[in-house]
Amino acid sequence: MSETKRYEPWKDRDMTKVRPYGDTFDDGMIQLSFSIPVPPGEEAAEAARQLVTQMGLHEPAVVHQHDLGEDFTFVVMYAKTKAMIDYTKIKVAKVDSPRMSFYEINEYIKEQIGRKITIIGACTGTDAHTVGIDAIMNMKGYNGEYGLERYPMVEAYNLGAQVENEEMVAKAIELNADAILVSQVVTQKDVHIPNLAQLVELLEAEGLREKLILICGGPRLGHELALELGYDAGFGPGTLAPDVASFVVQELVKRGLK
Amino acid sequence: MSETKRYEPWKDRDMTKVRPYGDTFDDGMIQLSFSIPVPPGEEAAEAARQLVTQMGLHEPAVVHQHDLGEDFTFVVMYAKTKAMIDYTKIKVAKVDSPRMSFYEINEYIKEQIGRKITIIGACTGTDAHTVGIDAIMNMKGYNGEYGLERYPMVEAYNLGAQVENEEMVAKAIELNADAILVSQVVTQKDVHIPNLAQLVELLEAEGLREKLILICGGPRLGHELALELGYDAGFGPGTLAPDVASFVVQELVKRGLK
Amino acid sequence: MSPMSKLYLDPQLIDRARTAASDIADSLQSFILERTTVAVERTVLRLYGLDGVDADYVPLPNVVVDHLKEGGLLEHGAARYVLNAVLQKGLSIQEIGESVAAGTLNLCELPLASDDEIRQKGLELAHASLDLIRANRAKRDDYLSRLGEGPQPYLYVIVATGNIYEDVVQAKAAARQGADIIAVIRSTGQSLIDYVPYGATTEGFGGTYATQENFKVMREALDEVGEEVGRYIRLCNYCSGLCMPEIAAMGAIERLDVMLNDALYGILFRDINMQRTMVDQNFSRMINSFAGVIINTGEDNYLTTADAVEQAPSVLASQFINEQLALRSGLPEEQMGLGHAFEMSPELEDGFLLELSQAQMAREIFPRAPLKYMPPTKHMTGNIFKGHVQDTLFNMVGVMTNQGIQLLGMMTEAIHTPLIHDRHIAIEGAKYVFKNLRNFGEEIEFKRDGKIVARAQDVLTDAAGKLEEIRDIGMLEAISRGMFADVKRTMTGGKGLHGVFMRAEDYWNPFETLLRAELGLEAMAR
Amino acid sequence: MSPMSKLYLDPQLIDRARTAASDIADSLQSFILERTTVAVERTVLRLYGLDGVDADYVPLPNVVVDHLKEGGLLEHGAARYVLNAVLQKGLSIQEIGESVAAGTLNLCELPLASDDEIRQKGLELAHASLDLIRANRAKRDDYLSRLGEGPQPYLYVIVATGNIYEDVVQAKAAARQGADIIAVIRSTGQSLIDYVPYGATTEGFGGTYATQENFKVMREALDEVGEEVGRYIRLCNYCSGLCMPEIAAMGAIERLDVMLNDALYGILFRDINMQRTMVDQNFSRMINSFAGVIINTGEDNYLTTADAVEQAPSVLASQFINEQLALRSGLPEEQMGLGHAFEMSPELEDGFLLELSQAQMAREIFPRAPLKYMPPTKHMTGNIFKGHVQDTLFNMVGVMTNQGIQLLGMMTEAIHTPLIHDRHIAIEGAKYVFKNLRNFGEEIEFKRDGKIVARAQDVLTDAAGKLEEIRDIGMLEAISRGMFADVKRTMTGGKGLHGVFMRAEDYWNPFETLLRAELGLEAMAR
Ligand code: B12
Ligand code: B12
Ligand SMILES: Cc1ncc(COP(=O)(O)O)c(C=O)c1O
Ligand SMILES: Cc1ncc(COP(=O)(O)O)c(C=O)c1O
Repeated sequence: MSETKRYEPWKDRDMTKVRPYGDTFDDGMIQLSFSIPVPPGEEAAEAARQLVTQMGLHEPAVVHQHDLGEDFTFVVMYAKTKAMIDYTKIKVAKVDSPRMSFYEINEYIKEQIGRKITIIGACTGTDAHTVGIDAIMNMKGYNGEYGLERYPMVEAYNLGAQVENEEMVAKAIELNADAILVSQVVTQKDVHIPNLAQLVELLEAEGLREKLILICGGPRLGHELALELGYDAGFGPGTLAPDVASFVVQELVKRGLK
Repeated sequence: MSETKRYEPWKDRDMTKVRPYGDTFDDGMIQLSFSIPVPPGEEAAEAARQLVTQMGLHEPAVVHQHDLGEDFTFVVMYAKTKAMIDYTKIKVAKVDSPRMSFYEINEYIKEQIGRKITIIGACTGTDAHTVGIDAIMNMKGYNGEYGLERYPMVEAYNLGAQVENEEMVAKAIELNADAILVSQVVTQKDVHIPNLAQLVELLEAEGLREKLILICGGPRLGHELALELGYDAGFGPGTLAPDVASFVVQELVKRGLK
Repeated sequence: MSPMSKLYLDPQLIDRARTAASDIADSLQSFILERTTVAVERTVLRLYGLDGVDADYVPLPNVVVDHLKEGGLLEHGAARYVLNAVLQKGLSIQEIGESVAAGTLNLCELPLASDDEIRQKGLELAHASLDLIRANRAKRDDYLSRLGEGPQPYLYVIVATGNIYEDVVQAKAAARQGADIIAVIRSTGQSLIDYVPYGATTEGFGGTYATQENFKVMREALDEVGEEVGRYIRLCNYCSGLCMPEIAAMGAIERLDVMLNDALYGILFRDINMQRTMVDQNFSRMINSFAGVIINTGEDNYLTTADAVEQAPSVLASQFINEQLALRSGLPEEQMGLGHAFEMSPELEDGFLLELSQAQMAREIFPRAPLKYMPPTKHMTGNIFKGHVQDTLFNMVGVMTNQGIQLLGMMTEAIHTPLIHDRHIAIEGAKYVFKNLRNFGEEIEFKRDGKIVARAQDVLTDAAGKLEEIRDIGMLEAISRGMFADVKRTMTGGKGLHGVFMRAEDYWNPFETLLRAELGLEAMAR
Repeated sequence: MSPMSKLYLDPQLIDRARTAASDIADSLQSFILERTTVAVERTVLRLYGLDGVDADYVPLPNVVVDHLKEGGLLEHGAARYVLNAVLQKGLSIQEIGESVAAGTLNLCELPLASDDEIRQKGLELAHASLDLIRANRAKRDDYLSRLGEGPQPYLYVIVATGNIYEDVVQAKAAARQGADIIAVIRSTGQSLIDYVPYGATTEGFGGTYATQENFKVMREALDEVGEEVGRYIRLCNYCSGLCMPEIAAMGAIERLDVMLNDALYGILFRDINMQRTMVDQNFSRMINSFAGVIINTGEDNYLTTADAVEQAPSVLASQFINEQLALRSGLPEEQMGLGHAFEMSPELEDGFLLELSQAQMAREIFPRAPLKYMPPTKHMTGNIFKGHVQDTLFNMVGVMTNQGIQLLGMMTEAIHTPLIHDRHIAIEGAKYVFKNLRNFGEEIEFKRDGKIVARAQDVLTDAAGKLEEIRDIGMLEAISRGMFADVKRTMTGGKGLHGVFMRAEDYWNPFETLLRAELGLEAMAR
């Protein structure tokens, strides 16, 4: 009943073999929930089990099912995965310019660029969620950090919501912008993807793309996706003005766009 | 912007191709949550994404992560599966004897067996959860259905909790039982499996296995598992006395064990 | 003995606030009555039955109104010229619209029949339209008495697949799961287009276009499922944005039951010109009143951009103003779903007390209004488990304070528009809380010198002060100063100003005339 | 002005109930004081420092006690013979145990030293042991004053991997997540074995064996993490089952802070013989008292087999009895974690009101006890989302009624022992509710003629009646009649009766003697 051999895999973890953990180290335990377009019953449970088995999960347990009406069934499941990843090999694209403070950024601009820089921002397309871009740009800022409008060395223009890409480009030209900030919050049916892509195309068509820093952000956006779409950086939830400004100013210098 | 072609796959469903559904029919949307033995951060999110990608899920989104301490990270994810099953091919092993009522069961015993039958039940091994077996056996029953002790044509013996398999077998011999009901509620580290299997072995060793109906039940048990373990039937959550009794009496007759 | 007011609110202070709001509404009302808009005029045509689109998919009401606008006639009211054509040409209004679209008829050039003749025809046809709406209303009453309805707070959920047919399947499932009200959320962008899309639509983002055909499709589906579940299922949509009154008309015709309908929302959150939308709102609310539609106002939204603790007084002030404006459109209190929300940070110590105070205060100040109570949204995160707890606390406050309409919070609020089971999980949670705490609100009293009572009194005091300040500077100026939701908008800024016209001396809108009479607005004067 | 009792409970009725319980306890106490058990005697040896196992893994305390039992000497108390051997052989107690195990020493055959000598030696050694426990207590106090602790209700979670080392990693994570108390759940079956397993263990089912080494391993881990999180983390285990007082001793030695400790639980739910466990309990509670350990009683369990609405009076009656029994073991109210639970069906209309009433009643009747409040378990299902709502309502009642120890409900209660993140989700939810409603309880009053008040009064009245009935028939008879939790047990049924002995005239238990003095029990007489 009792054995005292000390096998403690959680202490010296093999980070090349990482899998989920619930109760017994390496058990692969996972919680799932989803709906299937079949009526409730034992067959529905079996359908759910077969589905997760196809995902390579074993010991699938349907711990709950509920009739959603219209021949749909909701299930809650627990199951175990054999999947395993090598954590030591993980590379995440990250914004790598060091983060500076409000004060440092303004000093940096003065010293390295020697003039005020211009940043325009907006929530584009049909998206009207301004709280995110406001958090970055508005005077009063967010979570205790001033927004770009407060930065003495930054001319910040917040164009607001539902701004068309064409208008963005026109404004960038008019104001001779150093950087464009685009916010996208509505992502249903991936509506943000073509919208973000179109802006890159328009900027390229105007020969502007290389002349400014192009940044996007939003709760379902990340740096990786931004790079894929042809942006210089992408920022997700919890971003603060200095995160963005640090990147912009260092990138301007790095790219010789002073 | 608007098109009126009526494509309504949810109406004439192709039941040979069933996959999860959240927002857009056939989107394969699934919610998951689990913990991984790595510290929180962007690498943890990527680790989680890679894990579910290994499960064949695509568009994995880590919508939440939380530091659990001790270098563990909890994640909540949404992702889409391409898995798809053929619902028309699903076969579930089910207790197939028709369910009779209290009155019908007693009549059936009188007419088809012609004597009182004896059923013993218990929660075995180190398991002390009697509520389930009580629900089936006790006088007052459960959810408005009398328990077996109330059945005039059944001699029911509820042996209670933590009954050893040896004791079960001894009682079965002593009382000349027609059926044995075993409840197993604790299933951590699959402790119920060897315990259930051992009873079958003991009964076989005594040459009793074929002479009685052997049934198990419990919240994490089902008919399929019961059959695998060598039981005649298995009953899960929500079982009521008539479900079990209907099976027992019909099986007794079917197997000629009158 | 329990006090009249659980919060010991001072009735005189409430009166003061209400009086200020009434004055604000009066002065707005004079402003409104001097103007009309393209949307109001299109609405008149829609109420006369004009429907359909031209070859370029431009809706005929737009075609005709633009035609009159070009002819410089709109300030007299579109009705006169269309009815004149009916008299002159012996065509139906639909045929007139089609002819204008085809370029075969120029309304501006037709000789005018006598005013009497026109007015007689106009009222006759308008009566017929109103009868149809009256019949819809009777049909709803009939359903309600035959099938009944869920207890209050009504469970309100949204569908938002973008495809009306897919919305139907999700809506029917929701009704079976226990929903009382189904709101079909609109696609992003619709509120800023100056026409109503046509026909059934299957592609929207974050919502489905509001079209008359979509209304019809969903209404039928809900009637069907309502019969099956033995409960009338209310249908909700949005009459806000640049087509406010048109959507009200469409809703009246298709028997919608609830409409989001608030000019302030459009001004602050869609940057719609304030003159335009105030005028539009007035007429839209008259239609909603007559159709027996419950309106939902948008004060809850203030708390998505501004802080919920700080902005509580401005929410209350706005509710007072919305109440007075609604009364001036003939809307009875029983149809005023004034909006408010549970939007304080979950990190707040004793935040629940403040939320409870706020909700109870709204309940007491607007005792007959079916208050629309919005769930936590801003402080929801991807943590669905914590989110479900936030929604549970919200549901508790809802049932403890007898809210009328409980917009159910979704645990996935920060992630996506609701999946088919997100609604189920939300409904199940709400039903459980509503039943398990059914009479809890009645069972408890608040300490007279406690935080809950003090908070309500503070908020009311501030709101009254704010209202008096607004009365002094005027509503439109107050908005320009950012007094609502921290957002500033100007008199001439925003979308849609080009669609506003000063009414000419002889301006005539037969539906306005009839509805004023029907709604007893002629008699109403403070 | 707020009333003394929010529930307007009648103090005289409370007194009546308490008096009946006191009489019941008195008569049980006379019964108890006439007896000893194998477990009590083993405990004496453990307190004297006897530890370790023989070649067959039988713990030395068992070896020695069985040896004396066979020699027919146990009714005189094991201490005498072991101390005699110390005097006669000049060996340590540990060496004596080892010699007995090796078969090289027969305690029954040694000539007896004088009673005076034996007693003197016995008290001397016992004092040394008690000093050790006293030092542990001081160390706890020191930690508490240096690190502090979480606010009440304490967040109590279980770990139950079956492997003590894996329990450690889960426990440390839980502490970092915010847990205040970590309970290491025992493996199924341990409570029915008549010895305490030895050493660190890594295989248990539904829990981990309670062993002294396991206690030590976990204590060290929690001290370590406590320093890091800046909060003393309490350790809880189970001193119930056939080794009740032994585990109390082990806990006192290893500085456990909380112990489940209730004879009634063993009788009703483990079918342990009532004579055996009542006697065991008495001694175990004296040890817990002295060690400053908070005990948790098991009334909550009644509601897992019986209906929570119906059985409320029997829960309360049992709490009264447990309180009186605890007092007779010298346990101060501050260490009485009387158990109760949130176990009504979620389908009940106004069930929340009844739960709140129940919890508030317990709070008022036992004002100084750190009540242990159990979460919904019976009515939890595989529906983790609804379960999370159930737990949220439970947490609300907990904070509203100032419970002392909140056993956190897990959304996966019906599925498995908690996964590493199940605890996190539970802690996060509880912390949110506790903070968001921190002062809600103080802010509200209950209607005097309402359901909440009426319910509490009914339950108290019934409990008082029940207690008077039990006083008449006797506690043991009451149990035989199934008056608790619908379970019937007989005087001579159940496990462990063979381990009960009538004390001989000259029975002597030096620890009992010292503890009675320490705990002021000599003076105590009603
Ligand atoms: C507030 C809000 C609104 C307000 C917006 C008010 C306003 N002026 O912004 C109102 C009420 C008007 C509104 C309306 C709608 N909303 Co809305 N709304 C929200 C809500 C509750 C909060 C969003 C928010 O303000 N977050 C706080 C900010 C600070 O966070 P953030 O946006 O993530 O921004 C941070 C980072 O992402 C980053 N960031 C963001 N942008 C950028 C840009 C750059 C360049 C950088 C560097 C960084 C950056 O920095 C910010 C600060 O850290 C969310 C739900 C939720 N809890 O997330 C739904 C939500 C976003 N809305 C949604 C929808 C569908 C709508 C509607 C379409 C519904 C409808 N049909 O009526 C409408 C229409 C809006 C439209 N046309 O776009 C959906 C989107 C679903 C999806 N994934 O596609 C959500 C998720 C709700 C839901 N579950 O349905 N909404
Ligand atoms: C009540 C309860 C207890 C009570 C039991 C009282 C008693 N006399 O039964 C008490 C408090 C004593 C208890 C103790 C423990 N419990 Co317990 N307990 C539960 C609880 C809350 C409810 C179980 C229950 O009564 N369900 C109601 C009955 C009616 O349902 P049922 O058992 O599923 O039975 C139905 C069907 O399954 C079927 N059925 C069941 N058996 C049979 C047999 C046959 C032949 C047939 C036909 C049908 C059938 O019919 C029944 C009626 O429909 C569950 C959690 C939960 N909500 O499920 C945990 C739970 C079962 N307990 C658990 C544990 C770990 C324990 C302990 C080991 C913890 C500890 N270390 O202290 C102890 C030790 C018990 C032991 N030695 O076995 C775990 C098991 C985890 C796992 N999957 O392995 C659970 C799931 C809680 C958890 N999440 O940790 N427990
Ligand atoms: C009053 C009101 N109108 C309209 C809407 C929706 O606006 P739109 O359709 O313009 O996105 C809302 C938002 O929920 C609202 O509160
Ligand atoms: C008082 C008490 N003792 C002991 C236990 C656990 O018992 P065992 O370890 O015997 O399973 C419980 C159950 O939670 C309890 O409430």
